[in-house]
Order: sequence, then C-alpha cells, then structure tokens
Amino acid sequence: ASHSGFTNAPGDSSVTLGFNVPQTGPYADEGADELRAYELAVEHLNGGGDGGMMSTFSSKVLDGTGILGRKVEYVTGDTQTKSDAARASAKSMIEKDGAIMITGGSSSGVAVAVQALCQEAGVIFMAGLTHSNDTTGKDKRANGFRHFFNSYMSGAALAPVLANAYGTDRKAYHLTADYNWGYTTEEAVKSSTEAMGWETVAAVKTPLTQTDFSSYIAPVLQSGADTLVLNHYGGNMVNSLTNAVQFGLRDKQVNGKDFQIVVPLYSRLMAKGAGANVKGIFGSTNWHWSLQDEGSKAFVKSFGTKYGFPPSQAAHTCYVQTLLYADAVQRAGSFAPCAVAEALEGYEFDGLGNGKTLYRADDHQCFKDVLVVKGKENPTSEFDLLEIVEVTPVDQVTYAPDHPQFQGGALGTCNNGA
Amino acid sequence: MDAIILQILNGLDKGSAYALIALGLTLIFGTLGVVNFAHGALFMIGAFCAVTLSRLFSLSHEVLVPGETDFLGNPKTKDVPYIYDWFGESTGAAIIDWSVPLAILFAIPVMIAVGVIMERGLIKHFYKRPHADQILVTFGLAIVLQEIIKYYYGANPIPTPAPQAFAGSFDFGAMLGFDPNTIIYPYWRLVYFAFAALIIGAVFAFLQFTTFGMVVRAGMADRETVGLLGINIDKRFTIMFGLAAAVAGLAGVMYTPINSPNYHMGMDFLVLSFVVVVVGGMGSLPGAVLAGFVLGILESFASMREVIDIIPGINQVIIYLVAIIILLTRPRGLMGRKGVMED
Amino acid sequence: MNVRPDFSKNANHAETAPAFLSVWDMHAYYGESYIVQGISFNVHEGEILALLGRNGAGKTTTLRAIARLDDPQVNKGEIWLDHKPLHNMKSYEAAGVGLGLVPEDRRIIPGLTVEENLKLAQIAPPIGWSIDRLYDLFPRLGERRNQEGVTLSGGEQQMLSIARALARDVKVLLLDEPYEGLAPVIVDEIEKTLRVIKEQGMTTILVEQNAVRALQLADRAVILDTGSIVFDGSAAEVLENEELRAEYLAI
Amino acid sequence: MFGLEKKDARLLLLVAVLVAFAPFLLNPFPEGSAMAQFNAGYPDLMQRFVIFGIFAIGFNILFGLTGYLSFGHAAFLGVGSYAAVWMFKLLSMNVLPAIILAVAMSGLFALLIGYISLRRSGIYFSILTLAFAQMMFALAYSVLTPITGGETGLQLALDDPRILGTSQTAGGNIPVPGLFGLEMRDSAELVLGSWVFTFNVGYYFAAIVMLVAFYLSIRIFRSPFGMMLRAIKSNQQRLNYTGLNPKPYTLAAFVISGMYAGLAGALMASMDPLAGAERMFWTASGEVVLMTILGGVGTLIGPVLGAGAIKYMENIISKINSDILHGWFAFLPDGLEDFVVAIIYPFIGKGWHLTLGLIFMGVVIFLPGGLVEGGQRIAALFGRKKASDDDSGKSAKTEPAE
Amino acid sequence: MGILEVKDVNKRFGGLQALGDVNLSVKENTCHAIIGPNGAGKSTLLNCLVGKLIPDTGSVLFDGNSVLGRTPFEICQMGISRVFQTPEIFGDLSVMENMMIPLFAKRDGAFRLHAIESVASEAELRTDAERMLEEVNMLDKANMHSAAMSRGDKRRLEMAMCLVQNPRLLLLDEPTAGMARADTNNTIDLLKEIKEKRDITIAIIEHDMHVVFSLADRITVLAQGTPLVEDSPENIKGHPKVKEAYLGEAA
Ligand SMILES: Nc1ncnc2c1ncn2[C@@H]1O[C@H](COP(=O)(O)OP(=O)(O)OP(=O)(O)O)[C@@H](O)[C@H]1O
Ligand SMILES: Nc1ncnc2c1ncn2[C@@H]1O[C@H](COP(=O)(O)OP(=O)(O)OP(=O)(O)O)[C@@H](O)[C@H]1O
Ligand SMILES: [Mg+2]
Ligand SMILES: [Mg+2]
Repeated sequence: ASHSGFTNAPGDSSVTLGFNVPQTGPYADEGADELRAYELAVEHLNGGGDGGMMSTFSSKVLDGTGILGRKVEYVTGDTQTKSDAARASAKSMIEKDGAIMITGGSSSGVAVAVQALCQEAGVIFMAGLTHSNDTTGKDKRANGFRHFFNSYMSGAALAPVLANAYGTDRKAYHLTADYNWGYTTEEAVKSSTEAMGWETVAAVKTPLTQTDFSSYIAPVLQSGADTLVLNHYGGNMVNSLTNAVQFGLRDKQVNGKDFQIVVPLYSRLMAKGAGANVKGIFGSTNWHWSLQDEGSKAFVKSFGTKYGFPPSQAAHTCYVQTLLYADAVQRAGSFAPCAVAEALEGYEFDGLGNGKTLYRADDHQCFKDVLVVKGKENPTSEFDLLEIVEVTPVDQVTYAPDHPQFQGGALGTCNNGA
Repeated sequence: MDAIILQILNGLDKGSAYALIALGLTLIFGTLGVVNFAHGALFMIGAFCAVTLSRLFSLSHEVLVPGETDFLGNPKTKDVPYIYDWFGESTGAAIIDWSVPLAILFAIPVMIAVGVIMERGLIKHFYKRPHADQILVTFGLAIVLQEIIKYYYGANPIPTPAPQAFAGSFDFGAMLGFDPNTIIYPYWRLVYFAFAALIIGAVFAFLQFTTFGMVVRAGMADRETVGLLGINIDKRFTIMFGLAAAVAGLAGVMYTPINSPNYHMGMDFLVLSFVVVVVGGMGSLPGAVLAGFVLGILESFASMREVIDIIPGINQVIIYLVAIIILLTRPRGLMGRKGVMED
Repeated sequence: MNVRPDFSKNANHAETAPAFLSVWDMHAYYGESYIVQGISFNVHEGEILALLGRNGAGKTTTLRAIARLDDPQVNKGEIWLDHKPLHNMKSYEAAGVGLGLVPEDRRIIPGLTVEENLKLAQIAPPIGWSIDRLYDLFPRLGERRNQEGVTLSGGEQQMLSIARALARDVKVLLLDEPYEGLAPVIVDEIEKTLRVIKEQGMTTILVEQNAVRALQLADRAVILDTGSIVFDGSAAEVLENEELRAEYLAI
Repeated sequence: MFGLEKKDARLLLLVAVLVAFAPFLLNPFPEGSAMAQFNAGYPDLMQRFVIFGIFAIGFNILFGLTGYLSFGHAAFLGVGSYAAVWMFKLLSMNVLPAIILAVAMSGLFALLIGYISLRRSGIYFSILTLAFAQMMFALAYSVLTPITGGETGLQLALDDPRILGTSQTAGGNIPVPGLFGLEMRDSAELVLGSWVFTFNVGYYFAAIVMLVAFYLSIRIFRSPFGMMLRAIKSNQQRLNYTGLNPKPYTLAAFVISGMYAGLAGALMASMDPLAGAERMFWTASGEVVLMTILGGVGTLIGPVLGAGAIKYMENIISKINSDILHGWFAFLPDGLEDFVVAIIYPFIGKGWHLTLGLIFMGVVIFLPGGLVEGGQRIAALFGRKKASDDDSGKSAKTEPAE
Repeated sequence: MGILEVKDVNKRFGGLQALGDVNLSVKENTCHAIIGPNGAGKSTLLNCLVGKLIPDTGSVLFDGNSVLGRTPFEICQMGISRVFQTPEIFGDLSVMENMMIPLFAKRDGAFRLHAIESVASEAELRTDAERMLEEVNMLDKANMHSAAMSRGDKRRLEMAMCLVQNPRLLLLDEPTAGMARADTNNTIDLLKEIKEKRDITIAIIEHDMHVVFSLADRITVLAQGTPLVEDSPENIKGHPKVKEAYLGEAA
C-alpha cells in the first residue's frame, strides 16, 4: 500500500476488513455465528439486504455505499481459540490482505493477544466476544475497543437479582476456571454478592482441561453452602452444570433453603449444550434476541430472514462492532486508526440493541444495560432457552476507570502504524 | 472421613471411565502394538451413536400450532416425532427417554463395523510400518472422523440425558449412617460403574479363558512365525480391532449423560488414555484397568479443596505427576510386559 | 485345479518317482535385490534332501519362499506340494496343508513360555505330536516348560524350535540349520529322530553347514550358488565328488 | 564447502537459495488475481516457515537419529519464548540477549527433563516427556500466571523496566524487537507490475539463523556423534558392549534438540513479542512430531518441508471462505458454480482440518518416506541426471537410519 | 594368576541354579575353550563377565580388577570384547559404519561429543577398519546395509567389530555357528594368527569340536552350571565323562 501515514490505507474503491473468528475447536459454532453476523453487516454496509440496524442506529452517517464510499470487502481467518494461531491469522490479514481493521474472537485470551498485535501493527481492533475484565483493564490498548460487557458488569447486574430471588443470607461456593477470565469473574461475582450480604464458603479452581467435574461438585453439599456459582464458560460450563444437576444439587435443601446454582456468563449456545439442565438458572448475558427494542428487532429480523434462526449474543456484538467501526470512519472522514479511535472515544449512541451506550474514552469499554437471564422452564424452540429476568440499567454496572478490578496497565497512545 | 469416602467413590467412578477407555486402547496399542491416535475418535463415535439414535427416535414432522407465531412473526409450527404417531405419545416418549441405554444395542454393530473397516482398510497395512507412520495415519484419520462429525453435528455439545429413571442421586451417606446429603452419588454414575465392571470382566474372560489372547500377543511379537504355525493372524487382528472399537464405542455411549458429547471429546480423552495405558504397563489389561482406577482416585483426592489449599495447582498436574513417579519407580509401569514398545 | 503340472519334460533331472514337493523356476526377491534366480527341483515323498551352499547362497531365502513368508517375494515360479499350488497361498495356508519350517534364527516367541510356544503350534490344525511326546524327545524342554522361551539357552531354543514344528502334523519339514548351536550329543539325538520320522514317511529339506553330516543323512542333495542350482543329484555323489565339494562346499 | 561433502553442500546451497528468494517464490500469483489467495510470501508466514523449520530440524536430531520420540518438545519452545519475552521486558529489545537466554534456559530444562525421562525408553519415554510438558502447560496456564501471563500470554507492557532500553517509544508505544536498531518488523516492498514482493528484516534474520541451524544439523548428521545416535537407534545393547555409554549421547541429542526448540521459541517471540502457554500444549508437541514424519523422519530436509506444509495449510487453506470460492468459480454457469463450491467448501476455511487429516493419511499411505519421498519420485521422473543433481532427499535417505 | 579369575561364582534364575561355584582361571595369551551341553551355563558365565548379569555371589577379576558392579561399557573399556551367540550388530548402519563405531570407542572412550567433526574425515580409523574387513574377507561388502547380509556374514562382521578394538580378552560365544566350512576354517586361521601376532587372550564357547580342538590351549567342561573338568584338549578328548555327557560320537 502507498504511504499515507498509516498501515494498510485502503485504495479508492474498496476497503478490507479482517474477521478473525474461531472456525475450528470448541467454539467453532460460536465463530460460525459471528461470521454470519459479519457477512450480514458487510451486506448492509454495502447497501444490500434490509439494512438491519443501520436504520435504528442513532448515527445516520452510514448510507449503504460502503465506508467512505469504498465497497467493503472482507477476509476471514481461524483463531482456533489459541492466541498464537489468532495472531498468526490476524497478521496474515494485515500483512497479506491489507486489512485495516481486525475484529472477532470468542475468548479473552485471544482478544487480549490480538489487541496487542493490532496496537503494534497500527490497525484498529474491534473485540468480539470477550468478557474478562483484563481486555479493557490491565491489558487495554489504545487501538482496541470492546463492545461486549465484562465480568464486573455481570457481577454488578446479577447480585441484586440474586439477592431478590434467593435472599441476602446465602452461602456461596465458587467453582472457577483456573485462568484469567475465571479469576476476574470470580472476583467480580464474589465482591458484588458479598456486598449484598452473601458469604463465600469456598472458591475452588478447576483446570481448563477438566471434563468431568464430579470430584469438585460432590463436596459442595458438605461444605454447608447453599448456592453454587459456576465461573465456567463453554465446554467447562456445560459439563460442570450437567454434573451439578446430575448430583441432584437442585433437589436438595441446605440451611433450610433450596439449593441454587448460578452461572455468571450465559450464552445461548452453551445453554443449548447443557440442555434441560439450565432451566431456572440465573446468569447474565450481553444481549438476547428476544429483546423488544427496535434495534434488536431489526437485527433479528434481517439475520433470521437470511439464515433461518435468531442470532446469538456473539453475532450481535460482532455485527454492532462492524457498524460502529464503519460509522466512526465515516464520521472521522478518515481510515487512519488514530482518527477512528478518536471518533469512537467517548462516543454515545443508541439503537443498537442495548439502549443508550457509551464508548468510554478512558478504557475503550462500552457501557450499556446488562441483561440478567434465566433458563426457560418451557422452551418453545431450540433457540428459546433463556428468558430475560431483568434489564439492569447502565448506571448500576458502571465503574470508575481505576476500579481495583481494572487496575494496572495503561491505554498508551494510539498507533497509526507505518 | 465422609469426605474421603466421597472422593473414593468419585475416584472409582472416574477410574471406571478411564479404565474403560484405556481398556479399548490397550487392546489395540498394548496388544496389537499400533499407536492408535484414532482411539479417541472411536470413543467419540460411540457417543455420537447415542446422539444419532436419540435423533432418529425424535425424527418428527411439523404440525401447525394455531394462534401462535415464531420469532420472525411467521405462523408457529411444532415438531411431533413420528414415533409418537406409531407407538402413542407415552410409549414414544419413553423410547426417546431411554435412547441412551438403547443405543448400546445400536452401537455394538456400528462400532464393530467401524473397527473392522478401519482395520481392513487402513491399519492392516501399518502393522509392519514404524510407529511414526502409525501415528501420522491414525492422527489423520482421527481428524477426518472428527471433522465429519463436526460437519453434521456442529461443534457445540449436544445434551444427551440419561433416562428419567436415573435422574438425581443416591444418598450413600444416609445408608452408612452419616448425615444426609454428605455422601451423595448420581444414579447414572452407579450404572456407569457397573457397566464398566461388566465390560471389563467380559473382555478379561474372553482373553483369559480362550487362547485368543495368547495368539494375538504372539502374533504381535512375531507375526511371521505365528503364520508358520498355520494361524491366520490377520483375521484375529481384525477381530481384536472390532472388539476394541466396540469397547471404546460403548464407553462413549454410556458416557454421554455424564458429559454432553461434542466432536472433540475424543481428543480430550486421548492423551489421558495413553497415559493410563502406559502407566498401567504396555500389554497388560489388568495394568490398564488398575492404572485407570489409581489415577481416577488420586485425581479425585487432588481436587479436594483442602489439598489444593496446601499445594496450589496440584489438581492441574496430579495425573502427570503420578505418571512420572510410577514410570520412574517401575520401569514398565504398574504391570507392563517386557519388550512391548520399549524401543 | 489342484493338479500338479508336469514339469518333467523340462526338468533338469530325471527322476522316476513322482515328486511330492516341486519347485519350478522360482525367482525370489528382497525388495529390489534379486536373490533366488530361477531354481527348479523336486523332493520325493519320504525323502531327505540336503540343500547346501555357502553363506549367502540363498538357502534360507529358498526355504522362506517355499514357506510362503512375505519376504522374499516370489515374482515368478510355481511351488506344488502334494498336488496343491503353494505359490498361491499365504504362509498360514501353506502351514495348513502340511508345511513346517524351522527357521534359522529359531524364532521363539517372546513373552510366551516354552509350553505356550508349543501350544501355539497346536491351535490351527493339523495337529501332530502331543506335547508330552515332545517332552520325551527333548527332556530339557519338559524341565523348562514354564520358563519364558526366549530365556532358554541357545541350544534349548533350537530344540524348542524343532519341537514346535513337530507339534504340527507336517508333511514336509524344512529345517534351516537345525544343528546350529547344539551339543554334539544332541545333534546325534536329532539325527536319530530325523531318521525315525523319515521312516514314518516324513519328507524333509535340510539346510546345513556341516555338509558331511547332512549328506550322510540325506538321500539327495541340491547345491546352491549365488541363487542358482549348480548341482542336483544323490547325496552319495557329492560325498564322492571331490571337485564339487571343493568348489562349492570347501570340504 | 564448509567442511561438508559435496552433496550436502549442494543441498545447503539449494536451501539457502530457496530461502533467500522465498519472497519471490512464495508469491507466484499477481496481487488481486484469483490465485493470489495461495500466495504465502508475506512476512508472518515466511517467518513461521523458517521458525518451525528450526523446531522440526532440532526435533529430528533427536527423533530421526536416536528414535526416541519425545512427545513434549513444545515445552522447550514455550520456555524459549517465555525467556525471550522476559528478556525484552527486563533488559532490552535487542533480540540477541533474548535468544541467548532462551537457548540457555531451554537447554537447562532439556537437561533436567531429559536426564529423568531418558531413564526409560520407547513409549515409556514418550509418556514421560508428555507428562512433563503437560505439567508445564497446566501450571503456566493457571497458577504460574504471574510469571507466564496465563491465558492471555506473557506480553510486553508500557511500564516494563527494560534496563538497557526504553520503556516506551517517544510516541508512547511499546518498542519493537530489533537487532541493533534494525527492527524485526521492518519491511521493504518491491512492486513489479501487479506483483508485490515483501522483504522483511525479521524473516531474513530468522532465515539466516535457520540456515545456520540447518548447517549445524547436517554437520551433526555426518559426525561421529550422529553416527552414534543412529547406532543407539539400531542396537543399544551392542553399543554398550562396544564400550560406549549410550546415555550421554542420547542426553546430548535431547539437549541439543531442546535448544533448537528454545531457539525457535525465541525467534517466535522476536518476531512477535508474546509467549502463550498453548505453545506447550500437547497438540503443539504433536504438531512437530507430525511435521517431522510428514516431511520424512531422519532426512535432512524433510522436517523443514513438513513444517512448511502444515503451516501453509493452517494459514492459507483456513482463510479461504465461500465468498472467495464463489469468486473463483464465477465463470461457471450458476448451477454448476454452486455445485462445485458445495463440493469444495467442506475442505476449506473451517474445514481445513479435514484437508489436513486427509493429507496426513494420503502422505503416509502413498509416500511412506514422507514428502521427501514425493520429491524423490518427482525428481526420478525428470530422469537420472536431475535426480542425482537435486538429491536433497536421496542423500538424506540413504545415509540416515530408518 | 591368570588375566581372568572367576571365583566361586553363583547365579540362580528362580529355582534354577544356572551357575554353581564356578571357578575359572584364564592365562594371558592363551585360548581357553568352554564347552558343555546345552543349557550348561556357558553363555550365562559370559554374561557375568561382561556385566550383562550380576552373579549372586563370587568375584570376577580381570587383570586384577573386579568387573562386578561395572557397567558393560566400562568393562569393555577395560579391554573385554564379546561376540554374541545371536549376531548383535547395528542393522541400520552400513558395514563400514559398524566398524567405525568400535574404533571410536577405542580411541575416544565411552563418550565424547564429536558433534561437528565429520566421520568421513577420519582417514586413519577408516584405514584400520578397512584392514580389518580385509582380514575377515568382507571388504567388498563395506558399503552394504548390514541388516541385509546373510547370517554367516553378520557373524563375521561382529567378530571383526570386536577384533578391531584390539581387546585384551576376547569372548566368543559360538562364533562359527552357521558359518560355511570354508569360512569356519578362515576364522580359525584368523584367530590363530591374531593370537600369535597380538597380545590377546581368547575365551571361546563352541559346539564345533573341530574349532575347539584347533584353537584351544585349555578346555573347561561345564555341566549343569559347574565345571566338570579342566584340562588340555588331548585329555578332554579322551575323558569318558565328557564323552558321555557331551561329545557323543563326535569324539
Ligand atoms: N532382508 C534382506 N534384504 C535384502 N537382502 C537380503 C535379505 N536377507 C538376505 N539377503 C541377501 O540374500 C542373499 C541370500 O541370503 P540367505 O540368507 O538366503 O543365504 P543363506 O544361503 O541362507 O546363507 P547362510 O548360510 O549365511 O545362512 C544374501 O546375499 C543376503 O545378503
Ligand atoms: N533369564 C533367564 N531366566 C531363567 N532361566 C534362564 C535365564 N537365562 C538362562 N536361563 C537358563 O539357564 C541355563 C543356562 O543357560 P545358558 O544360556 O548359559 O546355557 P549355555 O551353556 O550357553 O547353552 P547353549 O550351549 O545351549 O547356548 C539354561 O537352562 C537356561 O534355560
Ligand atoms: Mg541361512
Ligand atoms: Mg549359549
């Protein structure tokens, strides 16, 4: 590419985006859904389809003629949910295909790794599904942006609902995936439930590679705990929840109360994997297709029409990130990463499904309403597994940029690259 | 005390899963000497036999539900399994409910067929090839099998519950005089344990009380000479492979209610089952079973909160640590035979 | 189509008795190396044939080819045993019609005891001598029956290897250096046994470096040199023919 | 040349030429053409080719020569990476100290693990190495997070001390690894018509290191030491009764190959300063085994070819999506186009594993000697003279043990 | 005091007394033969000398130093080389390479890291190897893959590998078994010549009496793990007990 002051400046007719999603490995289905959303977003940006959320988006600068008049093209890659592979595929998009923005991923490890890479290379990174506090906490980068919510927000949103449903006098037992995301989630849920008056009996770390959680579940009842919090995601969560239900925990009574299970981070795909075991179990989620605001309805409609089933929260966040990027470029009038970053920083918008949202300048984290959901008792279809219990307003989940759970690290300065 | 009994129970159950998987592997790896990286895939295919059967039972046609609409606002339809039409709703529902146990019957012929085809079509040509080649070809096969399953069933786990009759857990503690709820154990895991014991016993009996085992061992040590003695060793190897595939497959079928099957469950178990087999000692069936139980129980103990508090991370490494200690103190694992895969 | 073809027109030797084992124009290869280069010979029922030649002449290769082992590959030629075409068979089938080979490196099966090694030989029919009878022939094996076969002494292994062949009802016995590593008394013993089973109608091909000993026992001799037959005639003839002995056997 | 026999020298020269012209050779298709998808001549992938080449060359010294199959070699790669990144964090962004520390550390780990594991042979050895590597992975991913960065990997940060360098660049960014001012990520581009060729500093640096590593491996293969290693594979018993102690030989081979792995790890970190625990997971160890076997065990050049093949699949085939497919076959009538795309689709993009699995199987079934044998067969097709000229495989095939 | 002194060596395998109170003294620069029936314990005795087995009791002194508790390679470095009953060679290596390895061991000791030097440039060792191959008549096979050789050739190669190290004590376990007569004779000549030319002591196990009586200066007869007699060849030949238990008609 020519020397226009930043990496991969696009040509006059087209611009290339890099969609880096897990196509193999345990999160392949989630990745596939993300990719569907990206393809839909590209279609809409280029003026195809029904325009989806572009019509409900509070910003109106996108007009279906691509981005800054350039047709949107895209390349795809496989993160394999491994940070090395994800960086390799992101690099190939940057070096070979001339992608000017990288987006996607479905784990925090990958998001953090790719975010750092984009910072170095001088392109924008619009994170996909990543929930760890670190992504916009100690590992934040000036070139990286996260629309998805985080562990802290889950804890803050869940705690009041839990207190409401199960009382403030509960003894919780945490099982936590033994890696960064697990740590931040445990900490977030612990501190917000403790603030409500709950007691934490124990927090046990479980290995990432664990498949059978029986030896972790079995001692829970003995410990005197009456609530089990599963800080697990993906296969870990499916298995630990299945095991917990198998052990009949939910039929038990402890301290005179019904035993309860909580899953801080839910996704529809996971709920599907756990089957009937999710019924009645609380958790939080970034977005759900049954939301009735105009933006969500428009998105579900165009996604459903194209693919025949409703989108997942990962699909939603990826779609939104693409629009937000395009919009920021349009508003900035430039593809230069620093200009785009500036346009995104402190940007307030609405109509993209989560109500009024702010892209906070301090840490590039979106602040918006958080959904507390519950496994549905009588699902009517294989997609209808969760029901929204409460939409926690944004104020309740907002924290200071220097909140202890987000300490360390620095945003740095944005990098335009070559 | 109760905590210890509890973890022993857990360990026995985990151990029976490990032992069952290792048993199938040791038939191929420890006895036929083929480094079979596709063994996990066989386990996985077994599990998907259960999934397939329950899907077959649930094959349904759509019926309009009057007055309701779906998420796009179109008229809503409801799926009614054909099996309801044929057997009535309650029998039909019971059949679907029991699909996992029924899948055993389904899986046996399927797995034997898979094993035999795999051996005749591929592995047969690799007995005399270096282990390296066996690794590459079976690894390739495992990937292909996995990808095929992924193509049809997706990457997400597929819940495959046990029959309702086995839902919930059994209070051992109450039976032993402890407080209620101290030692509970899911019914299905008890079934799994009993099933594993049965299969292990049957395989042992088959190999112990017939000359089959001896012939296969001899054939592995020296195919040529066994041929000179008029024995068609190829046929026996094929049978052995079919048997091993069936054992792996059944282990998979029965495992589905414990953990929802997904396409990579085989790979997840693969390394562990190699470790179990080798710790048990190459070529020893009792060794593999014993190692399965030893590792299962130790893993359970290492996952106790009290233990993790003393040695952080011990639950992450216990299996490997024990494997190292056993292999260093006992040159051929727990009960390995001399000269099997030692070079 | 189990009829032996009539090779006699082209046969390079004139025998009157019908051949029991017939090898016709056999070419055998180890991969690319061409070892046995078109040999033909007959063995008659109840006869002991000595197959002689220097190291590397191709004796072992010939026996292995007849026993239908995977190596060497026989690319051309026919082998008939009692009107059955061996050349179309695999080694276990050949063993099934009565072929028994005592391999030169004994091939005791690791991991199996002496007795298991013998039992193994009696799994597939036809079954020959009983295990007790074999222990009578080689008492040392009886004493060691529960020892792992490969820990036997060299000579004991040789005994086991021979016993294993006799445990099957063989019609043709191929012996590849059966005396190797055996104490002279045992060699005498085995020689006696060979005579006995010959009386009972066994056909034998004997490969042996101790040519004189072999020739004294054998009815006929075939001498191989670099994969071709250089002599085919009576054993006595070789013993008498100084030149032949000097040239091919160095005795 | 360089104390090599003629055929080895020729092989080394050939590899050197190929490596030097890789930016051209790997970019045969003009930019923007349908086939450009298959171009592999961009810095990251070229770097990966040579780095994994080094890893596989080193692995082959152990496995190809002694027959000891280590299933935990990725652990040393991980150790090398961590050591290098720590060097970048603490000392300076110069790659030399990072590489030196990485090689030393991985050598140390290899010495320790090798000393213990080599007390057993065959599969027992393999499982011991696997167990060590899995332990290292599990700990690095979880409880050692403060040292290793855990799930997200060990990264540079703006507040790293970097005693001999700067914590931040003037622009407020993290400095990038370099060699005395020469930044690893610097590239020069050459535009020829519609072709664009990229010459990257990091690639050439890694390539030179790889050539040196390759040269050393040839020397080792041809040395008395190499012969002893092959003797170990062939008959340890005889070696013992010949008055030689097999232990230190195998251990030396283990340590050398561990250091190769550490070197590869350090180079990975130098090209891209991040070290993740997955680098030590058993699948990573398995990958180098597969690379070596795929290319040809015990051959000189095989492992490099195997590494290239697998990395190519991973990075190129996985990126082809249905959109691109439709682009290629747009010239076909609509129905046919969809049909062809439907046939190919399962094998590309997210189906790249399927293709990889089929290639593994195909290669072992049809080319028992690995890709090297394929090369030989092709060479044989071009007649005797060509075959003996281009005997990269031959020389390797006839000499080493298999 | 002989160069090799075996005192009261006992070795049991489970219930079997393989060696019982063996005493043996081998004089320097002589050839001492050990004969005896199969399973007498001859190979077991050699195994105790080279460190393959550790005797239960007793002592083994080589040149005044105990070999017990040393590893096989250390014992070899002391100057004891052994030819096995079944050929042990480096089957994956060429004949020449098989010869080079013992030469390196001789020159550099049990371990030396020659990782960068080239085998090809070791001209001196090569010449030694070639000379030795010449002596055993195998120079033409120098570049052959050693596994593909016939068994007689493998034996000769193994002997050459031992001889090229110039050991002080050479242990031969049935070195001529399976060798063609001509080569057996060559081997006898070779061993005789070496015995004369070099400072070497030979202990040989053989069932071929021709070899034993041509070479041996002294003979020990072992039976059931204990020495029956030790005497000169002439006396052994006539010894009635030996004749009965071992030699049979061959004497
Ligand atoms: N596996 C093999 N691969 C290649 N060539 C082989 C193989 N086995 C034997 N040969 C070659 O075949 C030739 C004949 O070998 P064979 O073993 O038949 O000889 P032999 O007559 O039995 O000799 P000996 O008396 O030494 O046992 C020899 O030159 C040998 O090198
Ligand atoms: N590892 C072992 N375990 C059990 N018994 C053994 C073992 N090794 C040898 N023996 C027995 O010890 C006895 C002596 O064996 P050895 O090999 O020393 O005999 P040998 O004198 O060399 O006989 P040959 O002349 O037949 O080779 C034999 O009866 C043998 O079966
Ligand atoms: Mg022979
Ligand atoms: Mg002996």
